[in-house]
Amino acid sequence: MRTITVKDALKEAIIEEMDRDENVFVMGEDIAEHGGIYGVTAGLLDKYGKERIRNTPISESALIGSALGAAITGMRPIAELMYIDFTTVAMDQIVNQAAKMRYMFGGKVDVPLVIRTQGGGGRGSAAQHSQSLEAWFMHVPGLKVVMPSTPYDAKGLLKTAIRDDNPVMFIEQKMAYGFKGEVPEEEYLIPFGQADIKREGSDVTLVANSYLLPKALKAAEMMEKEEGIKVEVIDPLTLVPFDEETIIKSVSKTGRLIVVHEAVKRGGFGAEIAAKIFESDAFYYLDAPLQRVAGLDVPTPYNEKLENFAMPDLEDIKEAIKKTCYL
Amino acid sequence: MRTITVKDALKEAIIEEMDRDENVFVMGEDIAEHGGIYGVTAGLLDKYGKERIRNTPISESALIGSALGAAITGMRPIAELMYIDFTTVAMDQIVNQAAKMRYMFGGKVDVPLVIRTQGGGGRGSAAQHSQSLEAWFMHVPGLKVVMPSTPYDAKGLLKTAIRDDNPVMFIEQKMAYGFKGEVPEEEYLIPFGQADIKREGSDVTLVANSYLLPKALKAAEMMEKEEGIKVEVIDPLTLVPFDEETIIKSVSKTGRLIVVHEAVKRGGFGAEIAAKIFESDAFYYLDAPLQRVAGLDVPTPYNEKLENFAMPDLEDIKEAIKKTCYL
Amino acid sequence: MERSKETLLDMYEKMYKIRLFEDNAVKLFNQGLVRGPMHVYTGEEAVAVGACSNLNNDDLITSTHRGHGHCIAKGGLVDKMAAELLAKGTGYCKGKGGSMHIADPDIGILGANGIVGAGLPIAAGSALSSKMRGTDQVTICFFGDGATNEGSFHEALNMAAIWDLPVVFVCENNLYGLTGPADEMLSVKDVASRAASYDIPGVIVDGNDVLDVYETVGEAVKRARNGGGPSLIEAKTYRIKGHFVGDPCVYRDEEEVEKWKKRCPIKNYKNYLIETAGFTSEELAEIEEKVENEVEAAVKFAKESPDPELEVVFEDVFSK
Amino acid sequence: MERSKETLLDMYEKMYKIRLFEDNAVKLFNQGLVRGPMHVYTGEEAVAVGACSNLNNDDLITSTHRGHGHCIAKGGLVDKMAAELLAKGTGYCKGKGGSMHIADPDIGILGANGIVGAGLPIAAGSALSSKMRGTDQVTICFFGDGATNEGSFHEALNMAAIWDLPVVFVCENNLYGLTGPADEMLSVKDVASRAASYDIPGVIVDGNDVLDVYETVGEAVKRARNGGGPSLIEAKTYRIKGHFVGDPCVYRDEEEVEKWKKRCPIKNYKNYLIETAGFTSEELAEIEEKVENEVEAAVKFAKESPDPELEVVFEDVFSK
Ligand SMILES: Cc1ncc(C[n+]2csc(CCOP(=O)(O)OP(=O)(O)O)c2C)c(N)n1
Ligand SMILES: Cc1ncc(C[n+]2csc(CCOP(=O)(O)OP(=O)(O)O)c2C)c(N)n1
Ligand SMILES: [Mg+2]
Ligand SMILES: [Mg+2]
Repeated sequence: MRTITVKDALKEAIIEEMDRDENVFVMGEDIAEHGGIYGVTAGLLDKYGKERIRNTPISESALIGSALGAAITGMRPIAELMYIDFTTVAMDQIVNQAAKMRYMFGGKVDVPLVIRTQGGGGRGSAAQHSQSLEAWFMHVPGLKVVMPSTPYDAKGLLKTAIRDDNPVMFIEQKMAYGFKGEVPEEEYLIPFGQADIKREGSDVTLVANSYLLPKALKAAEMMEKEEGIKVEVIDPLTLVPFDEETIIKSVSKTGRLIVVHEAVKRGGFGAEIAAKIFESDAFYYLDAPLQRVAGLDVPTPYNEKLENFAMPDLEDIKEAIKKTCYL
Repeated sequence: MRTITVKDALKEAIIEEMDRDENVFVMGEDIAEHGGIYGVTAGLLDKYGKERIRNTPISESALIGSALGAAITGMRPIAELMYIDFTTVAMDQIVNQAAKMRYMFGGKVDVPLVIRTQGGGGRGSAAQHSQSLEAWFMHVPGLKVVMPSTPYDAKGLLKTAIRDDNPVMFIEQKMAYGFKGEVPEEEYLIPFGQADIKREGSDVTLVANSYLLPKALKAAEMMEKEEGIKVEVIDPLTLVPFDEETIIKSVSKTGRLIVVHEAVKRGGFGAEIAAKIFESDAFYYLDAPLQRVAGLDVPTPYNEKLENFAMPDLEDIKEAIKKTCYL
Repeated sequence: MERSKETLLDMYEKMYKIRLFEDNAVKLFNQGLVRGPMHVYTGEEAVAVGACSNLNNDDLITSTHRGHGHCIAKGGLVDKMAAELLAKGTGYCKGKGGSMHIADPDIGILGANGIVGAGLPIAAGSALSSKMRGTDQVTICFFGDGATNEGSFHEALNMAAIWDLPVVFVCENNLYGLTGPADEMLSVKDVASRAASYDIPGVIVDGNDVLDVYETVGEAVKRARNGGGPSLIEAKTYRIKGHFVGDPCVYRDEEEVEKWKKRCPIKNYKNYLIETAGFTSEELAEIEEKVENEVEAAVKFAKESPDPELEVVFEDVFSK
Repeated sequence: MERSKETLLDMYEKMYKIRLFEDNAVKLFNQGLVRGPMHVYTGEEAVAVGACSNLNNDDLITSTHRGHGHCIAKGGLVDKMAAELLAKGTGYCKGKGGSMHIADPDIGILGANGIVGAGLPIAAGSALSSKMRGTDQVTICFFGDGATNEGSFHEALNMAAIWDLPVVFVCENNLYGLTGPADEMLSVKDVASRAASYDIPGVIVDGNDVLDVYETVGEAVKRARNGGGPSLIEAKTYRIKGHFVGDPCVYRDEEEVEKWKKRCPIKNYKNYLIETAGFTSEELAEIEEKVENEVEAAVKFAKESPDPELEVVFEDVFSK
């Protein structure tokens, strides 16, 4: 099978859905000539023109608000919000409007709105351009939250997001655009709410996604070689809806839970996954305390060594695997 | 000792600190003549005048941003944000600016900024005026997060917040302003990061705060009477900094953890507390799965029965106590 | 501007209906049957009615926390509105929205909104949608003087202007935000002058004169429909009641209220209809009676309707 | 307007220093020593320098993602700046901020800012603070044409206007946002005309003419200092380099860039100093040499400085 990058996989998803449905369009800052800050929409302007590949002013409330207004009146916008850090200037439209509108109106509207954005560190972009804020959106009923890692998942999930009649926060990671992987030529969709067991194992359950999934897989591989520990690596793919069952089943089998995410530890999605296990029947099978491998509780520093130190890495994951196995 | 309401306790704190330090002032929407939407600043205009009890336009970004600008140049503003739901229109200034400024600048500024706001349901204010969003702010390094319940705590914590050189999210609950309790005439402060054991017990650890604390205490009392279960009720008072130790110690003793909060369950602070226990040595003492008593994962409905159903209540807490004791 | 007999009477009916609906809403509120904050439109009826009388059924509006008037003016049904205020399963939102979230997208009512200024970007988007779908729909966006200090006002007007969107921004300048006087909180005397920032027309109308509103908004709607882009219209008016029901109104004096009460848009319009337009008192009385019956029936319907089932709490978080 | 010999030369020195600093910053970036996005000020030097030359040491500025020029113009030290770009412990932010967060509150530099438009409310607040504390400090707030479409622009200007705050809003209209042309993204031709929305002066200056900037901002600063309230000044200028270092600039053509390169603010000012103001080439060459040495030393200092200790990552989250 051919191998492409996450960036190209996302672009293909957009192209296929725009070709399929003329109401799908893209709006955002610098997405047209420039192709978006990480190049996902590069080339689309020539293909679809200015109306459907629509550059907006630097007005994020108006960007999301107008996308919402379009979504409830017959269009299916994909709004690109350049950095997830900038959700902070559009938060009302995301949280109070898009997420709640259907509920507040007693079911009277569909809100087919995709907000594509990217977060995370690794490029020295410092505190205002490196956050991982998915936990905020998980905490808002009415939003779906998607975080792909591989090109295959990125494409299949984005297509599903575009066809979904609900607001979807589609969260990419700036260092993951270059991830390569196999993607079939044929069309496919990936359903929301089904976790993907990326590697089977019987000793430890490790939940990871997005930029850190490859590191988690690598750590699992190394620990199998080095220590004979079999780590089951699960990517939830979507945080909302969340596939509790797969993870509960896995932990019931392994008795050990590690959650890995880039967001700062306090209040990250790892806490929610941990709580779900802690309150489930998997509790009775637990053999070790929770391990969370997550960002330090600090704003992201600019300096490379400091940034790397603040972000979880391979060694941290290996360490957690050893710890949960009492090695 | 005299008994006063939370509302009056807060007002006293503001008065004492304004009298003590001329750089302390209040700004916000409709806080002057009107005294704020729940009356906390009523009467202060006459006492301090328009400069220090400063009505702002309906411009929340400018409200928080200007309070921040004032805070880093010698003033100590208390910014009242009418509803916590409106943090969504000021989120950048709270999260990207106030919270991170000291860190980004390498320690070069103090940010003595208090953001007083209120959240929660119970009044039929519906989905855009009833949220409990403390978990968002917990997830942002650089912010302190305070949630008082009793008048005593409200006063002592607000005074501490005003004297703190860091941005503090001071989160009240609209139904709790009328809570009454003893408050001494003499000045006192309550330190951040020290949980308060509101009721001692040996069978179950129950963490609760804000509006739900009295219900938790009531449930504990009833369960002792009805079932002889001794519930230890702990109010963390501040979510950041968080007093892990007290709760770990308690759970190590009781083996059972219940977390009660009004925010929707998914991604609420209960998850973080659960994760903290799950990863601590208290894990080894656990006798039962976690119980979370929290809001349903839905936007707040307007209808009273539905709203009450969506919010945790006394019965839910009692139920959780029974469940954790396998009754 | 066409002013058919039918339109003139319809406007009277709608204004009268809003007034009566609000009076009843206040009564229901005071009976403890309405929850949360409720904001009534009394005194401002001419704005919503004058503006919406230019719209077709498939045209759109966005509204505010003070939305009952806009809803009725756009053709909303008072029985479903009353039922919603009373949080009944038969209400517009199955009792889940309440006063601040009444919506009827089927007739273009994109919802009241509890967040000041939030409707403006949504209105720009609905206009963008009409334009992209190639319809001739127009969106009217209502908001208050206080909302013009929100960032979203600025962002939405700029966006609508650069894209020539078919939207008419109608500011109801009722002299106050919640309690903040417009003349202290706004850096300009006239909201209309803010149109200069977007190079679009900015016009002031007498918000208590339904015909002035009708005609001026009519021009702007026509312009928008013909691809001429957005306009900003400032209707100078006044809310006779407090900001919310129960507001002690410490920030304004009775004198001012009394002055504006004399400028009642309904009374004045009635006079015009009889004295200038040649209608008879009987014709109007007939309308009044019809409306009275309708509102009375609505309140009855609301009161007699059942609460929503408890399971409804889980519905409508997501579509499908 | 006073134009002492000292001021004139100081302005030349600062402009030259900015240019040289940026050239070196680009070099360091291309050597892989600078991380993240870096935005340079090349071509816009006259704005920051002309504006800040009106300020005292205890006056204040807020800046943007493109902040090096503002920082130098307000008296920032190039060694600490260079060290910050290289993420060193000796940098302004101990290597934790980088290009977008350089700050020196001790001399009134309230920080570069990575969020477009975020500096405007902060500037209003710093001006409010000066006013409340009874000082005569003035705040200059820098921002771009693109930022004028953010809601925060609108909110801050309204607030500053109603409270007569001592702040001067200086818009650097360099014709583009990131890639969005101002003439497509702004609904008005001139940012200055947006002053009408706030009933404050709005003035256009030639942003490539340091004396024009100096004098016009000087008037506004004087006005602000004397209690006359805020102003909006639009400096028409151009960024010669791409938006960020590495920008392929697909959205503009070389011709335009070449045209503006000819209008180099430094070259023109140098001509003025020699031809009109009576300075000699030698005097200027001396300054240039001094600056060259200073910048060279700064780069050396930065390169030789140590990385911050790892523990620094935990510091400064909270005060105390
Ligand atoms: C973002 C936001 N800020 C504040 C409020 C609280 N609030 C509700 S209505 C209102 C006043 C609005 O004034 P205006 O826009 O003039 O409308 P009016 O009430 O006069 O019709 C305020 C401040 C809110 N709902 N949303
Ligand atoms: C809120 C926000 N939106 C978008 C961006 C991304 N961004 C950084 S600089 C920039 C362009 C700013 O344009 P302008 O204000 O004209 O300043 P200039 O770069 O031209 O100096 C954009 C869109 C951002 N940093 N913050
Ligand atoms: Mg008003
Ligand atoms: Mg620009």
